[in-house]
Amino acid sequence: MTAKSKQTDVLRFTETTDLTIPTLRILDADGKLRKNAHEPVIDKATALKIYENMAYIRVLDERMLAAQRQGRLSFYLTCTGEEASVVGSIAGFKSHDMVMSQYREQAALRYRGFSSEQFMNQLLSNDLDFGKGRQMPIHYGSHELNYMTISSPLATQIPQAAGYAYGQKLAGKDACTICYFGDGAASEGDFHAGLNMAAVSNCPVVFVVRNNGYAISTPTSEQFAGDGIAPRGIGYGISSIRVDGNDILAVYAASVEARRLALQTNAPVIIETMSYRLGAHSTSDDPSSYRNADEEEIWRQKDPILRMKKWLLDKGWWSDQQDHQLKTQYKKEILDALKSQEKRPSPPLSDLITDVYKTPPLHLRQQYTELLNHIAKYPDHYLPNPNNSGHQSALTQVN
Amino acid sequence: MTAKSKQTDVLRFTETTDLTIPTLRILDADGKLRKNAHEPVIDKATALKIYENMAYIRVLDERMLAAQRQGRLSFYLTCTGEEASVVGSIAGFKSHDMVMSQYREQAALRYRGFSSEQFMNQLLSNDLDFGKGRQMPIHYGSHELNYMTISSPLATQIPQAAGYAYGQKLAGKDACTICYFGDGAASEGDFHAGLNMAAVSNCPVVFVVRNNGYAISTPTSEQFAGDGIAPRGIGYGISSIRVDGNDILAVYAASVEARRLALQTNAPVIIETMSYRLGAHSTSDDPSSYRNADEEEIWRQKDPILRMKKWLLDKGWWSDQQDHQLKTQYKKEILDALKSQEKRPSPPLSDLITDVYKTPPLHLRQQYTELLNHIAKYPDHYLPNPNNSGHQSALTQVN
Amino acid sequence: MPQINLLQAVNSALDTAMAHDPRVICLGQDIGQFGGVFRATSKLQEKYGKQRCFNTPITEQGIVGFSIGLAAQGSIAVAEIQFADYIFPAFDQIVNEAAKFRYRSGDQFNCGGLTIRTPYGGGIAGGLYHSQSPEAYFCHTPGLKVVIPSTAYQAKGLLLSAIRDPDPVIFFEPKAIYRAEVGEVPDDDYEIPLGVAEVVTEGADITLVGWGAQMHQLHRAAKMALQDGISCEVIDLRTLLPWDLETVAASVNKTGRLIISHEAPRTGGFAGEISAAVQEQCFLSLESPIMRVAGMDTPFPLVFEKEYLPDYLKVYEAIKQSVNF
Amino acid sequence: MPQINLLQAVNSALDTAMAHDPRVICLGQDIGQFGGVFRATSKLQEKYGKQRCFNTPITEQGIVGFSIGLAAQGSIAVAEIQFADYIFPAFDQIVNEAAKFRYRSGDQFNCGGLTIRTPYGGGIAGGLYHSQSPEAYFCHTPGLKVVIPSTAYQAKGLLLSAIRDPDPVIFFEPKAIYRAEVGEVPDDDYEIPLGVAEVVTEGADITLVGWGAQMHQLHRAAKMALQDGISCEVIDLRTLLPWDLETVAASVNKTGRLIISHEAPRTGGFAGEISAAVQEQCFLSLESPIMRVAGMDTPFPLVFEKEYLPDYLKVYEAIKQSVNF
Ligand SMILES: Cc1ncc(C[n+]2csc(CCOP(=O)(O)OP(=O)(O)O)c2C)c(N)n1
Ligand SMILES: Cc1ncc(C[n+]2csc(CCOP(=O)(O)OP(=O)(O)O)c2C)c(N)n1
Ligand SMILES: [Mg+2]
Ligand SMILES: [Mg+2]
Repeated sequence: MTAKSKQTDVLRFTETTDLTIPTLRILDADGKLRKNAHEPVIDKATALKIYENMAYIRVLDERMLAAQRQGRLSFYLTCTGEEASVVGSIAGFKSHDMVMSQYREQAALRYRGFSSEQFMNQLLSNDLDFGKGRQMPIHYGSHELNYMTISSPLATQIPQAAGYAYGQKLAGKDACTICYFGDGAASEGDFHAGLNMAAVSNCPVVFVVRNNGYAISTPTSEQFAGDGIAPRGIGYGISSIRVDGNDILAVYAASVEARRLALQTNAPVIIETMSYRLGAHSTSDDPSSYRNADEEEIWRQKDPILRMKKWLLDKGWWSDQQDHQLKTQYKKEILDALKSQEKRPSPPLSDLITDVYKTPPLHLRQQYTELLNHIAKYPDHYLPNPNNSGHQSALTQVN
Repeated sequence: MTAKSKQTDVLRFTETTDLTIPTLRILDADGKLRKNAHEPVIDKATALKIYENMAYIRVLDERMLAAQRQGRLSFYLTCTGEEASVVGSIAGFKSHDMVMSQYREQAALRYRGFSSEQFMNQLLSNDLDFGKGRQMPIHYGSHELNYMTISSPLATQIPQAAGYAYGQKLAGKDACTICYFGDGAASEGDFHAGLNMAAVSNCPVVFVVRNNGYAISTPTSEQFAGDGIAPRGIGYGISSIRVDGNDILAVYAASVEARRLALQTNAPVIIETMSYRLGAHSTSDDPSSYRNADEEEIWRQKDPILRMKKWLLDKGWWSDQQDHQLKTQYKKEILDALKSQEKRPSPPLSDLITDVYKTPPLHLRQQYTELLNHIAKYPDHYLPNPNNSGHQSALTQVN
Repeated sequence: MPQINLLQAVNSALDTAMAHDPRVICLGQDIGQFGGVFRATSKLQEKYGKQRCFNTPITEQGIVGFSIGLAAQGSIAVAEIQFADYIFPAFDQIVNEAAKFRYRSGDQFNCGGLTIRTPYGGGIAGGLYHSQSPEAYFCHTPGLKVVIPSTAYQAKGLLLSAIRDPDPVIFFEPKAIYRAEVGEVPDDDYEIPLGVAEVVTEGADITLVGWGAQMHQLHRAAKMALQDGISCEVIDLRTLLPWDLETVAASVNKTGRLIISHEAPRTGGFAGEISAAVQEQCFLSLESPIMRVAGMDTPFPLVFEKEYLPDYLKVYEAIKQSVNF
Repeated sequence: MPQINLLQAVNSALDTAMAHDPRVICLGQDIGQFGGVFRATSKLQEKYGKQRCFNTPITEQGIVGFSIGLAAQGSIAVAEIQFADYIFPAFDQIVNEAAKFRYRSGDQFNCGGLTIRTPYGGGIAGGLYHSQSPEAYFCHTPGLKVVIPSTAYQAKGLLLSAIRDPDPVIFFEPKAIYRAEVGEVPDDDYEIPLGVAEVVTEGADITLVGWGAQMHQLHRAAKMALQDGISCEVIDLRTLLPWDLETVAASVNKTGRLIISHEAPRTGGFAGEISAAVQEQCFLSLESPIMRVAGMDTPFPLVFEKEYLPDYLKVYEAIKQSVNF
């Protein structure tokens, strides 16, 4: 049925090697422009905003990891090593574009303006958590910032992002959706469903696949036999690009162009960022049992933040002193926020039954009344401590 | 993380057109060998067996369509136009290879030796139906012939076929699995799951995708935006080939080679057969409301059976007289079988509760006893007529 | 008022919804030009264009996921699943995503604009995969609403309510009576409130509860029982989640007896929930055990469909058994 | 006999099964070298090789579909779903395929060699997606068996039975007590029959029925009640499908009272089925309404997990209510 296919007399199987997708790289390991590479148009303010965001997230991740070890948080998950993949991409979009992410993209949320207090509110499940203390730490979301609340089931956001983008198109908004996911999530059926539907129904959505080499303990070699994720896009009829995920300029340039393409052609675009999950999967994980330290070390040398810093220093847009100041300031900001927000109370008990439906139906109101009566009999036994650190999790041992 | 990918300085999206998979064609429209094409090694007996099977299925489909119109069957579904895709492929395999099919591959079952009576038993849900009258017509299966019982949910057999093949490999059988499905079924999440798992766990399974242009009323242009199914294989790291599905030699040659490759490399292979569903989707469907007759006519001209017949005549392996005789004989064989098998009774009522579990548990035995007691009160109201044509289906109006 | 069948009533509801609100979008397999395998979406693409009524690829998880996204964006998505038997690939999107979307976000986001329509039930010689009644799975899922009409009038009014309801709704259409069930249906827009059962026939001796095509079996059994002098109160649940326990309990407190009937297999079916809840509320009023007349605990069979299904004769026998307890 | 915990007992069962039968294959996310996120498959890859114990891609529908095929071929497939909350993408493969495989083929083919293991339940501050108890969905599915252990001893014996059972089994592991639940477990091979409940404590006044981690709440509540002079008969269902109605009914006929408890949301939960069925069998013996102590009808919350869950205090209050009815 396809008119595109030419006839051949030769019995030959097409192999994976018949399609290789190159990796875009603009900055070399030392933060210098590569020989034939074009520096993307980027003004100083944007460049610094990007850098500052990456630096912020590195500090946040370090501090929260420590806080988790101290028992002040039940769970945490870092973006370490992948900051350029996330910040470089989100910077290519507009603030009215919708973000539908997996869970390792806190840098994108920060880029949109999420405050340290807001991070803490969610991580601590306090009364100011937008999610009303219902989800585990790191399941952020912000309506104001067009950042869809994260859900744990992997890849479910992929077909949803296609639908969201279709709605944006129909509503005539000059906006698209940016959908993040990982190399592991791309194995789910929802990946296939979402990409195919996005392509065939012409949805302006940009899929950013963070190929970071691992899904918990599973290396990509046990996740798929193909050459990463980008070649799959070709099968769906989607324009696809692979970039060095540790090269901020490559990610940024591809993202700006991807957004333009998505909106101009009303079609999905794939960006595969090649990087590495430098830390553990989460605070529940210990990678030493499934990968060796040498491998980690190689990637530690490719730190995307350092690489960008070198470029900024070269450009004269940044100094070591500024750098030091910034990090100190972030550290203080974050620790202050942690301290202040962990004193806040839990959300009200009534939040247990709201938002299941827009209006709580009778049976839920009855169950709530019964609960109140029951708690009244054992007031000491129930209700969270005002100090949320009571919420320690057996998940510290798992995912 | 992928070592295969080269670095590039140039921001360029890879497009669908960067990978085009040609269509293998060996016979031209007149059944002549194409100029540079190699005729696959095929002996006369095999060639005739293939041809006879295609002819048989054409007659079966015509007769059963008529029988359905007469109300003797509740439902039927033809393979018309796609006989070469199915017979050409199955002929490339061994009888101990497992077949896991969709529902339009009755020709493969016949090739394995399913008798006219056995077809009728299933279509009529009589006491000799291997499926014990439980599934709708066309849901064949034969343990003896290594033909997995068909199930209606689309694409579910795809990951199952991968697992089946993995089991064959582990058990050290010199056997593979052949898995059929359609262009529409390839949109299901199970397609993605099955192909990816087959590739990454090295399963000797050959996927034969019948790209026949439609999924019920939905043309492939509304099913996907890419260039058919074969290019998707490249994304999974699977050797893939596209063939003219109306060219018996192309399908056969590709299939023989695919089997060899699958078993030799312990890896999946994809064959996409390009053809056309000449008839309605099923007896519940009327294509005139969604496609025009001209399109059908173009494809009717490409009849794969006729094309093979010309080649056989040219080779001196077949004559028009033999052809006529064969069709008359098949017609009689099939109508005789219909007549004799429709006189047979339904399966015993006890089959209602067997095989839910290997041994019926207590609650099912109790429910059965209750049913018997109930039926005893209203003996005229229950139990199928000995003549199964009573089972008329509102599905005649639907799928 | 015109007499139309249940299928036409569904079509009329979709037409009405699309005409009144440009945000309403219909999507599903073969629902475009073809109008769906049952023709429930007949002419909608012609009227409202390909953007608002379109064919999807064959991926139920994709259809529902896409529709959740659409609804989250602000559209009103009405997704068709071709047969309820094929809703299971979408189970995760429905149960883990749609049902929990508002809750998990603290009401920052919701997909209340989502309605999933799907033909369900037996009686059409469809065997294992064109006959199932999977409503109980969804009734165990907080965050969803589950609605099932039994008449043409209900079909239009309930579907319009479902489409406009601020929560995700699964709307099961009893396909066995798509054409057989005919009644007066206003051309106009009207809604029937969700969550409210309908006492279709008042009675004194025993309460019969059901939904969908099963209502016709209940009515027929009630008529037979009346010949024996047994007066049945027949209740059509209409909404299964959240369901109208008050109406059912009030009836059982009056009659002292209850039979619930559904096509789905007995074990784990929704009759169990109704029985348990009514027993909790009406313990002292009950004069005989609450009974369930349901499908058998097997996959849905083909040749023995008639024997398998809970028909009016089985309900009638249960009525006698309950009354003579 | 060594004292090991429930998790180690699971590991021991898998080890035993793999050692005794080369056809046993374990697969799932991160179960290979890593040994699973809970370490239930620890050392199995090392012992039995990558072919027989391997990581899969992240696709639950693929894992189950692949395992069905494996089982149909003659292998014995033991698939791990990392958390029960993530079993839903596999729902179609489980409910439409595995459950109906033997039936639809007229016993020509079967996938009885399939066992799906998955950690389930709350109590670990896991919120919506690391806490669910989805057993009721599967209990409404003829063709499946559903098994849930509550002790280390049970875990090994039931899992070995499940793996060798000729029907597909879903084996839910109560992860909250993976490590807390410690007991004597034989090193040897042994099986505990499926479909048979265990009367753990005999009693006279009221019957308490539960499974999994909830058993500990029941035992604790029973102890409190005993202080008040109420003697509870505590029954561990162990197999939920097919479940042992006889044992439960015999108990209720003796005690006249019944409480069923589970973590899953109340509406549509499996307690409804038990309540309905027992009520049908024991109507005249019942001295008070059968009660259900269950999770609330919301998604599983994080901060209010303790309030949400049906704990021993809620069970204890229900016991008093039932006895004082
Ligand atoms: C449907 C589903 N299955 C399994 C999990 C458990 N899980 C959480 S994260 C994860 C790995 C995901 O890997 P990847 O997509 O590569 O993202 P990364 O962690 O590398 O950023 C798994 C298996 C889940 N959350 N959802
Ligand atoms: C999971 C599922 N969804 C929907 C259907 C209904 N259905 C039956 S056949 C069919 C079309 C399949 O098209 P294709 O795979 O191209 O096969 P063809 O009929 O063209 O041979 C559909 C949608 C189904 N059987 N299973
Ligand atoms: Mg990853
Ligand atoms: Mg097709």
